[in-house]
Amino acid sequence: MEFFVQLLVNGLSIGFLYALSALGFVMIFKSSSVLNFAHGELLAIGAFFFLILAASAKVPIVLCFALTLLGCFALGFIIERLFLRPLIGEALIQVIMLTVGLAAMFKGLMLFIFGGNFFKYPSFLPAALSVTWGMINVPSAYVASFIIGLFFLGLFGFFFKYSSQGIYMRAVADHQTAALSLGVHVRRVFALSWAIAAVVCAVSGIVLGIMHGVNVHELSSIGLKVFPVVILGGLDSIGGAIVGGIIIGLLETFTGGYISGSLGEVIPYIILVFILLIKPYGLFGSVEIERV
Amino acid sequence: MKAFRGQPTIFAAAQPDNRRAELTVEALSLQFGGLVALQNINLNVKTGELLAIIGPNGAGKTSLLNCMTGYYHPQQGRITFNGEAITGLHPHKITERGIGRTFQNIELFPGASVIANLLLARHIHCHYSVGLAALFWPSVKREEVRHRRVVEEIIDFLEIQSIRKKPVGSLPYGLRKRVDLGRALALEPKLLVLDEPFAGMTLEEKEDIVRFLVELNEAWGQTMILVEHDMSVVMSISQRIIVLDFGKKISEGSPEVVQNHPEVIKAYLGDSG
Amino acid sequence: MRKLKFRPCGNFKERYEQDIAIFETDFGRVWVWVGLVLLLSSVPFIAGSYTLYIINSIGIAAIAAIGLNILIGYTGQISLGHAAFFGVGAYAAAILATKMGFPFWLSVLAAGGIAALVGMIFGIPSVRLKHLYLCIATLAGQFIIEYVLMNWEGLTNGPAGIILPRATLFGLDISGDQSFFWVVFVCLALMCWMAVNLIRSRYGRAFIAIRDNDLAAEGMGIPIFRYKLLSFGISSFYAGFAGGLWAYYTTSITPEPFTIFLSIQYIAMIIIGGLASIPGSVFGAIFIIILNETLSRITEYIMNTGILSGIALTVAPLREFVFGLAIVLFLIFEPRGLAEVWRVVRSSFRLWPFSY
Amino acid sequence: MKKDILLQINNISVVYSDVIQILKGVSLAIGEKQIVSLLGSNGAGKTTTLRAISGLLKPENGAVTEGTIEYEGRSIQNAPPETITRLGIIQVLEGRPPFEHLTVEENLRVGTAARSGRFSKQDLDLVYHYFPPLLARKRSLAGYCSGGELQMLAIGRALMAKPRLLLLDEPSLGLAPLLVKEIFEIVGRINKEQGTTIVVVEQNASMALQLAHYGYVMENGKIVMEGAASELRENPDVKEFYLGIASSGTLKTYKDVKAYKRRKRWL
Repeated sequence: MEFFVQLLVNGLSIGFLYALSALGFVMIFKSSSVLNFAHGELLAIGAFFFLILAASAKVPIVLCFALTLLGCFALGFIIERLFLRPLIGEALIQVIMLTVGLAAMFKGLMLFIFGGNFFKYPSFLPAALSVTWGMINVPSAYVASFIIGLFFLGLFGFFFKYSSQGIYMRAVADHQTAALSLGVHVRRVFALSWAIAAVVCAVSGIVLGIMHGVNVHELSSIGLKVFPVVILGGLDSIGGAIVGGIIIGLLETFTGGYISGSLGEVIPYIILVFILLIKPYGLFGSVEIERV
Repeated sequence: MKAFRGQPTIFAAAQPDNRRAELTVEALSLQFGGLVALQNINLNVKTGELLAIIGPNGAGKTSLLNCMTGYYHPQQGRITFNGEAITGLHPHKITERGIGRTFQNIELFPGASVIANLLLARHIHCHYSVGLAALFWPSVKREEVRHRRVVEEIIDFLEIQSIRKKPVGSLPYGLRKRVDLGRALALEPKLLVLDEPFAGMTLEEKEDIVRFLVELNEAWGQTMILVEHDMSVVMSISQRIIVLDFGKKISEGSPEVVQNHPEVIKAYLGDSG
Repeated sequence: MRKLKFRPCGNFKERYEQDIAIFETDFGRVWVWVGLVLLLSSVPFIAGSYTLYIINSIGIAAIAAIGLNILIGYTGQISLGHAAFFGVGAYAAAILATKMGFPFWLSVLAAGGIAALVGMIFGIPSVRLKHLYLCIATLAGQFIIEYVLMNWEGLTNGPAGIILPRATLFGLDISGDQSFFWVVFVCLALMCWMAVNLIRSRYGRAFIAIRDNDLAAEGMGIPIFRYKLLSFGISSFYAGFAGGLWAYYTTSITPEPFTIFLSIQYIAMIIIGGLASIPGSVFGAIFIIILNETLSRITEYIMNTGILSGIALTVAPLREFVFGLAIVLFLIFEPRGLAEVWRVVRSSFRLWPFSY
Repeated sequence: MKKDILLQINNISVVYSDVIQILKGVSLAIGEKQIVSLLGSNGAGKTTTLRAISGLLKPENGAVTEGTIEYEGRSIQNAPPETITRLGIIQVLEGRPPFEHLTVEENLRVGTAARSGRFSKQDLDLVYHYFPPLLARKRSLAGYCSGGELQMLAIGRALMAKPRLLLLDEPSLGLAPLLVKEIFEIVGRINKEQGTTIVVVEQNASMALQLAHYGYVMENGKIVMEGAASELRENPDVKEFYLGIASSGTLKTYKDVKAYKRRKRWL
């Protein structure tokens, strides 16, 4: 029983993180229908950025956090500007291939600099954050991930529902030319969505780093796990990303805990194939309507 | 041996049996979500007939065509073609049974040449297998050449010889519509379904297409369903007209009958004419 | 006797047969035959064993890349699991050869067939999926197959791998670099020819139609699902066939190489070579394999000179970075790939010195 | 008849993808607070003309290669749409594409993107005043609206930007005749009450000429005729080719197409 609850807690907090990182993915997909295969690499970049600041430069933690988010925001902008913008108007398949290329590039670069080693952040979370509940202990990192995840999910929900930029972003996703005809700055929206996605990635990268340590391979493979999550939830649904993230997180930890760790790694993908067969647009995804 | 203009061997060679095209639509209803697109539609098409379907935009004409060609699946009713039920079949199955169509928004393959577009439509008439195709067996080659010949006849018939190797995307709108018609003809359909073939054409282009359609219908006995807005075309070439409004059939009959039907005038033609 | 036709200035075709031929002129056909004969008769004797190894790797990669190009370039279905199907082929050949005692040619062919079956299973989601979702399904395929190869120890020996018997054909030992060269390149030439044939038949036209506009394709009587599956099957057959050859060539296989990174390499090959171009796939394979070798040479050199002795420099990250860069640069500057470059070079040559 | 000129197009040519020429020297002038209608068959270049004005050629890979477009004396040809919309020129696209996954009210909010000020309740009320059906559906997703509601939404969205020049592309497309009448009445009211200058591109020539003050007829990328709407309505060629009435006063017939081709005199 205790083991079960512990797994539940682990699964939920991992799931929350998946949901959070899926958010960045959904953001790009919503505004430009691009599947971003460089997602995991963006996670890793965020995590390492924070690592350099916190461990090597010994900047105060709050400042580290702020600087990382700022840096990744700029990075997202630059990526869009440098790589994505020249491809505006090309076929979607080419843009997706481009993110595959970017992924390889970033991963290679980071491996080159940091190697395949594990790094740890200096511990900075107050011990008071950890919750003890009878025999079950929830480490402070998990609690932090939960709080941060909740905060950002709320923030983005609010952003998309009420802020003008958020509404413009959704409008661009629905119909680019119509948005353009009404004066929405479409290129700026694209750049913004990449920038925000990079920030979201950085946040989840940092939290993952706090929980499991920082490692290029690990983080970039988590980036690929975002696919089952978003497919389960529906590619363009924020609520779906959350539910999908939690389901996948739970599945993975329970399979890992009760059956075997390596099966836990692939179980999301096995589930994925079945979902795609039964509900091709996920649980909450919007169905494309085709007309002739 | 080359067929001269106006005598395409594929049309001439078609046996009366192969031209048989009896389509019946019974009590057809179609809904999208809560929206009723078609309501209790009955109609029939006889071999050799040119039937026109008219009605205001959004009256359900294209929906009706999409039901007949398998793109939409009606909730109620049945469609039979030459005695065989085709309700709810996939579009490709219906095409195989001999209903060929053109599209309202021209769904051609823009990067491919005119010839390639027409050859694609010969797909259902190709019978070789993957293995033989990979080896390009002499029989495959013979078949390809035969299809090529058919396609050339259609190109001759539609007078588009000069553009046969051009990518379709580079052609002006009117010519693209003509290629679209050619592609439907390359299917050798028993029943040809045309979705607004005249939309957006200049007067001259319209007259050309009218000539082709009249010739197909009168000289070669091609059965056709025509959905069109241009009243002057519809009234002068069709033998029978069905009028739809808000998903319902409000009138049916010869052009004269329809033209003077009070409900049609009210819903569609308007007072001016 | 028929006159050989060189480059005609104008359209002199008299029969439709000429219009559907692969080569526009006899000149082109002769060139290819001459090239092929020269390649097969000279290279194995000139090249050293290391060069031959690279050339053989290129040949095998090119076969797999052609398969991927049929799927991605012609049918428009993105696949991220090509390396897995390559792996399935390699393992199928190894298992058939060791456990069932199949001869070389049969186990390589069967490897293609088994990979095709597995590929079609992962193509089933394409019934209702558009390309975006589909490429995720193939990603799942990649991970699931990787897992199976690693964990089904009864069949695959797990991480320990399998050692294959020497390859023999008609009683001759062909496992050496030199003799394997002939096998690989005869196969490559055949596979190229078959792919080109497929593309100019009704199947190729149907694939392209599905890529460009599947709704209209259906209206032309093309059963989309069956053709998508067929495309998956053909593509995986090529991958499996190449995998089988590769297993025999390296003589021992483990699950390690068949990762998503290899899948990305194949994608890089066809993007750099040129989507929807059979010669492009071969160019891409040449480019990537040579790049690969050059990079490992460079890192080796740097390691040996000891300039960077303090840093643990490995070739993998550098290679990954350069691949990524190559994909990105080609997509931005020459989206139609090396095949387009080759076309431009060739036509400017042909028209030289009157280049208008 | 023409008052102060708000927009002046001088002899523009538009080319798509560097090769396909759609407009071949089009000139027109649009007077302040007027309704101008642009007639002609599909493919004549009407939509292209609107796109040239609103800057939406670029996404279609088109560009103005010659001539100028002057808006209040300022050249705006080939300016990006972000700039042009901020000058008060808003185009309502053909086919009235909605933002399907946004509610009606959110759709309207997007309309304020081109404006400097924040959106306010009054703007929304103004739109609901002209289009009461939208108020009833303000919380439902635009994807579920009917064709008529979508057209109202599209025009309403444009109104949110407080445009000085409104470009309407085929507002009647796919609408039942009665609805067309209603929409055209509202457009007329907007013109009168808000003083918005309006350019209407229409296939439904009789409707457009009743509404407009002035009209242009386009054919093959050229302007072939212009004049006050009332004059155009009486012109025999316009009657025959655009209103579909033969000189005898009956509908034209295609019975004789094999025999002869009636040519347009101006081609």
